[in-house]
Amino acid sequence: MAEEIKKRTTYLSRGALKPRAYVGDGLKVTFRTLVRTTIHRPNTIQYPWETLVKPECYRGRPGITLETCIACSKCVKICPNKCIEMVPIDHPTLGKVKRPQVNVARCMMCGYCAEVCPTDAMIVTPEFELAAYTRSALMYDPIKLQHERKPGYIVHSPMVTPSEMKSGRTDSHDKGDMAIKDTVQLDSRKCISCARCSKTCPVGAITMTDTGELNPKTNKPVKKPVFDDNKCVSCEQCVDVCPKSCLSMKEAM
Amino acid sequence: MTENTKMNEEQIAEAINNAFPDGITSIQVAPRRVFLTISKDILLKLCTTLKNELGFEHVSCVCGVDMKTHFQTVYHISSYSNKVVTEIVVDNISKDKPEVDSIAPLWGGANWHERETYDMYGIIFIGHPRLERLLMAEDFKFFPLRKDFDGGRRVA
Amino acid sequence: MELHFDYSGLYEFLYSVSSWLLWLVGRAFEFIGVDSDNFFYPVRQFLTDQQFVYFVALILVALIYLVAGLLFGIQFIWMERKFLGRFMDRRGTQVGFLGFFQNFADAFKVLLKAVIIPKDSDKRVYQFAIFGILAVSFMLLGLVPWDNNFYAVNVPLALLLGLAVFSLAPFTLILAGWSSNNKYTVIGGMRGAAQLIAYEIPILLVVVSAVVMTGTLNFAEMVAWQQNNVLLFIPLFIGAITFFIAGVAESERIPFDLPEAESELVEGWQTEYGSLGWGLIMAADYLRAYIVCVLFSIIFLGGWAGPDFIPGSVWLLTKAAIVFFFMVWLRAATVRIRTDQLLKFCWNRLLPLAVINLAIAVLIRVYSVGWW
Amino acid sequence: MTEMWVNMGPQHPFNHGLWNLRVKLDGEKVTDAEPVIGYLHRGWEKMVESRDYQQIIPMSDRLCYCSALTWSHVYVSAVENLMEVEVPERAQWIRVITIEIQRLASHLMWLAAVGTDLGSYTIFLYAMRERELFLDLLTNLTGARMTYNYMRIGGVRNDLPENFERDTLRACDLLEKRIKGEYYQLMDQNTPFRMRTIDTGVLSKEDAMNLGVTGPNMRGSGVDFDLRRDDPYEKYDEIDFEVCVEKEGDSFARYRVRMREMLVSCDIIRDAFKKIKEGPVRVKTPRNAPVGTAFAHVEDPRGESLMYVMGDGTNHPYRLKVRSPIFVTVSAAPKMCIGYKMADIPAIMGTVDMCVGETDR
Repeated sequence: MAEEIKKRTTYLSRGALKPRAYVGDGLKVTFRTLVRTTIHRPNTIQYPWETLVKPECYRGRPGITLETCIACSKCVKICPNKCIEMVPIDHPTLGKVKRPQVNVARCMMCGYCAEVCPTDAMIVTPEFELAAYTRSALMYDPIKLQHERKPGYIVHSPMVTPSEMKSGRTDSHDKGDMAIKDTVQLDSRKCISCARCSKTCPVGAITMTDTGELNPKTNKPVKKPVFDDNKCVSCEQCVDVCPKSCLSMKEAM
Repeated sequence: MTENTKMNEEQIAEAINNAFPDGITSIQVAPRRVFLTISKDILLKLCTTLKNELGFEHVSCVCGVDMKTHFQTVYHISSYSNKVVTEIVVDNISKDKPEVDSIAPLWGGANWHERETYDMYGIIFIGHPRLERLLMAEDFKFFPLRKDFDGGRRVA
Repeated sequence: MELHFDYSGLYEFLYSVSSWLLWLVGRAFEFIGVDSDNFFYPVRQFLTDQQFVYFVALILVALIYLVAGLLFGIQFIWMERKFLGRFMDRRGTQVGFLGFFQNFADAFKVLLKAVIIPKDSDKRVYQFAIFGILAVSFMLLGLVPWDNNFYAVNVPLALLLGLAVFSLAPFTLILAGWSSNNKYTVIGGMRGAAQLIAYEIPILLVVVSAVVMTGTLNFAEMVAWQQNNVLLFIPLFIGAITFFIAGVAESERIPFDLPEAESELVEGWQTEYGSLGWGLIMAADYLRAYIVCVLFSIIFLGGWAGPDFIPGSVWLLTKAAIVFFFMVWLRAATVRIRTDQLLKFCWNRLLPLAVINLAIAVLIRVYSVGWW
Repeated sequence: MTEMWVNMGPQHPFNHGLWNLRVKLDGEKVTDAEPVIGYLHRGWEKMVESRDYQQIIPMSDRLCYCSALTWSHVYVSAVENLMEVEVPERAQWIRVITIEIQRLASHLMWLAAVGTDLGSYTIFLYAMRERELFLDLLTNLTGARMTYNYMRIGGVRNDLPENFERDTLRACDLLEKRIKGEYYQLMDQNTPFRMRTIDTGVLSKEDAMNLGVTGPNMRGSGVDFDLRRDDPYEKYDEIDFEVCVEKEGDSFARYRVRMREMLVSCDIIRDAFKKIKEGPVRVKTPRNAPVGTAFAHVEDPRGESLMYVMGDGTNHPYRLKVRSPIFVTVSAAPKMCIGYKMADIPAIMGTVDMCVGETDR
């Protein structure tokens, strides 16, 4: 195989390159291009009138669908340039809710927000013509961020866990799959059952259930959070809000 | 270069070991890799033996590390003939007098790397032909990559 | 020696136009109630004087040549941009019909730019250099006739005068380079002058061989000789190629582009010229390319000789355009060569070719080896 | 004539990007040269320390604008060595293919730059036209034209789109036909191009090795060393390809090495497509890296690029050192430029394939 390759590329080495005519070959090539581009159209694309054919997965500014978004602010944490921020809006049907607002001026269009979004609310739109007259016009509030959805805009990065990979598994898990979801662990000794985590959980996966013991001082039933792993989107809001930091994430390996 | 017998990483590791019994604190070997942690004073001698006896012709990278209590300089020196890369970590360079022997006279490739390390950390390389700031402005008074340099504000 | 001016058809026409203009001026005076008989008699006498009308006609000819020269310059710029585009697999200019008005747009843009004169450059020489370059190009344009009876002046030694004027160009380059008070432009000016002087010698030798063949220095007679005998392109083929290559070098185009090479010297001697100055210099560059093409087509391709259904001057212009097409083609296909290689190429390659060509011309003339 | 320091200044038509070559001229000949860099210093290594491992990937794309994939690949493999992550087979094959496509696009960008430096604008447009083919391929695959953000720690972002293989093989065949047809006639057979590049900027073999010049510039001087063959990473040990070496060490040799390397890259892509198998493309990696150090070095289109990462148990790297090949080649620029004419410098520095983004970091 190597000799065969060597035979193919050595003929181009310097020794075999005696130029026949001074600029003859260059003239021949350019004339052939002249003829070809006058008969067929040249390579230029007249931008405002004709645009390049962009694939559906083309990454322009992020877009959102307000209904499916659960305001878990995972995109806020992952954004490298910290362009995304949760902003309260009053939605006709959902009432006053928090939705992400993207500062498109700082956005480097890396597509991470769409990749981590558990409910595929955040999508990557192929829009790149974002010129605006003022800097504040580039601060896309959730209403302006909305964009119609196409299958190509949704970003999925299917994964497989190392243990499964060693056992030779071929297909990989999709975004919400249980096998690759990081689950929340409770260190119940430190938990003072203040129920803040169950309030902040965007999907309501945390329910406070009483554990049967009585609180010695106020002899009321003690309630500890129980996590419903199917509903959980591992957005770690509960981990951040817990005053005693007794919650931690267990990564599925 | 010396005899052109190809030496693999184990032979190189032993050669270094019996050449410098004391100065080496740790040595590991991996496929095509030799990892060394040495003290500051035997660096120049080790590099000259690497260059002359063991046929290491190319310095890939010289970089400084600020370990908050002391500095470290890390050298990646690779050999084309033996196809081995050695990583030399020069540990505990004191923070108040950070000085290391320069290997620029041996390999021209290390010249700018050492200048950049001086520029970023303030580690002085003794014997470097022209130790000046490279990336920052000449009159810049701070060493930016040090951990105590807060990058978030404007400095003169 | 009695100076004999035979004026071509252009003059009869312009003579009548200028006399009509002056008649109009006279009517205007009468209209505003000036009694032309007694008080204004000397003015009327002056206006209808033979010499003055001829002088106004001469100015009109100069005006026509100025406009025509700039139009040809712009036509050649357009041709170059369109052909270069198609050589490089892209579209050339697209403003207006087939992109022709892009150059007018550029011209207006250049007019609107601010005139910036470098701080301590010596101002007068800085401005004179532009007019020096333009004057050299337009002087030659005036000498070249377009048709048998359509020319500004038909001097017997036209070719000699033309080349003498042509050799003034290096002088203006050095002036421009030196007066801009900039390190780069001085180097650029020196190099440009060296190149132009070096490449004039092959041109002179080739012209000498053409004169040896045709026996005259006048363009009209040269074309007439070629009509009767054979186009000079065929016997003096080597001379034609040398003239073409030296012409490319004279008009500083790509293979010999170094004086104004943007990659080394940042536009060489033109660096400090701003809006209109730069515009005029660029127009002069393309005008020099046009002159080289016209000279080539007159000397070697029998200028306005051609079947009669197309008027002679149109023949001349098409032949010049074809020669310019080859210049653009050469620009698209090759790379810029260094100054010392460029001069070595001239002395070691072009000069021997020109001498060989001269030898051939002499052989043909003396032993009439040719079939005509 | 007195010596004249001329600034082929930070803003000069010949250099791509902001760096300044101060040149001392004796008449036309260059007697001394001193490169000055730092105009594009963004403090990349300081910025990196405040981001977590996944957020650095789009930043590492932006180290050099024309070979984004190779830079994110060297970062990702450095972190994989640190975390001892084992990348699935198919992901390694996809990495080999995308790196070779990126190498072709980078070499075509270099060919365009050499053309404009020496005055031939046609080669610029031809090379850019071919480069568009490969940028379209990578746009279909990753969604972006130049800053891909495609590599992930433990694999790649998504699998190949359908008939990606067919398009890539077609693009490679067309490029090979073009290189052997049009570019070969337009540049190699063009005597003025050979006059400008032969015997200019000669770098001897010992100088190349000692001064740390790597990659095609070093192979142009006769050093037969290629990281893909001699220190194979990913799946390069299963591919048999020829390392192009030229002995003369002048600009024309560097030009020849890169032109043949483009042909070899096409062969590698064809070979890789034969051997690719089905399977997962990404493995889940832990969020925090263990305490310790690791480094990875790969064959970047410009030379050997190396990343040394030191983890401290959190998800932020403690120290991330970047070795850029052009940073060292620029330090060797005086050795290449001294003794030649000032008009040669664009030819010399053109064939060295400068990219200032990675030099100043």
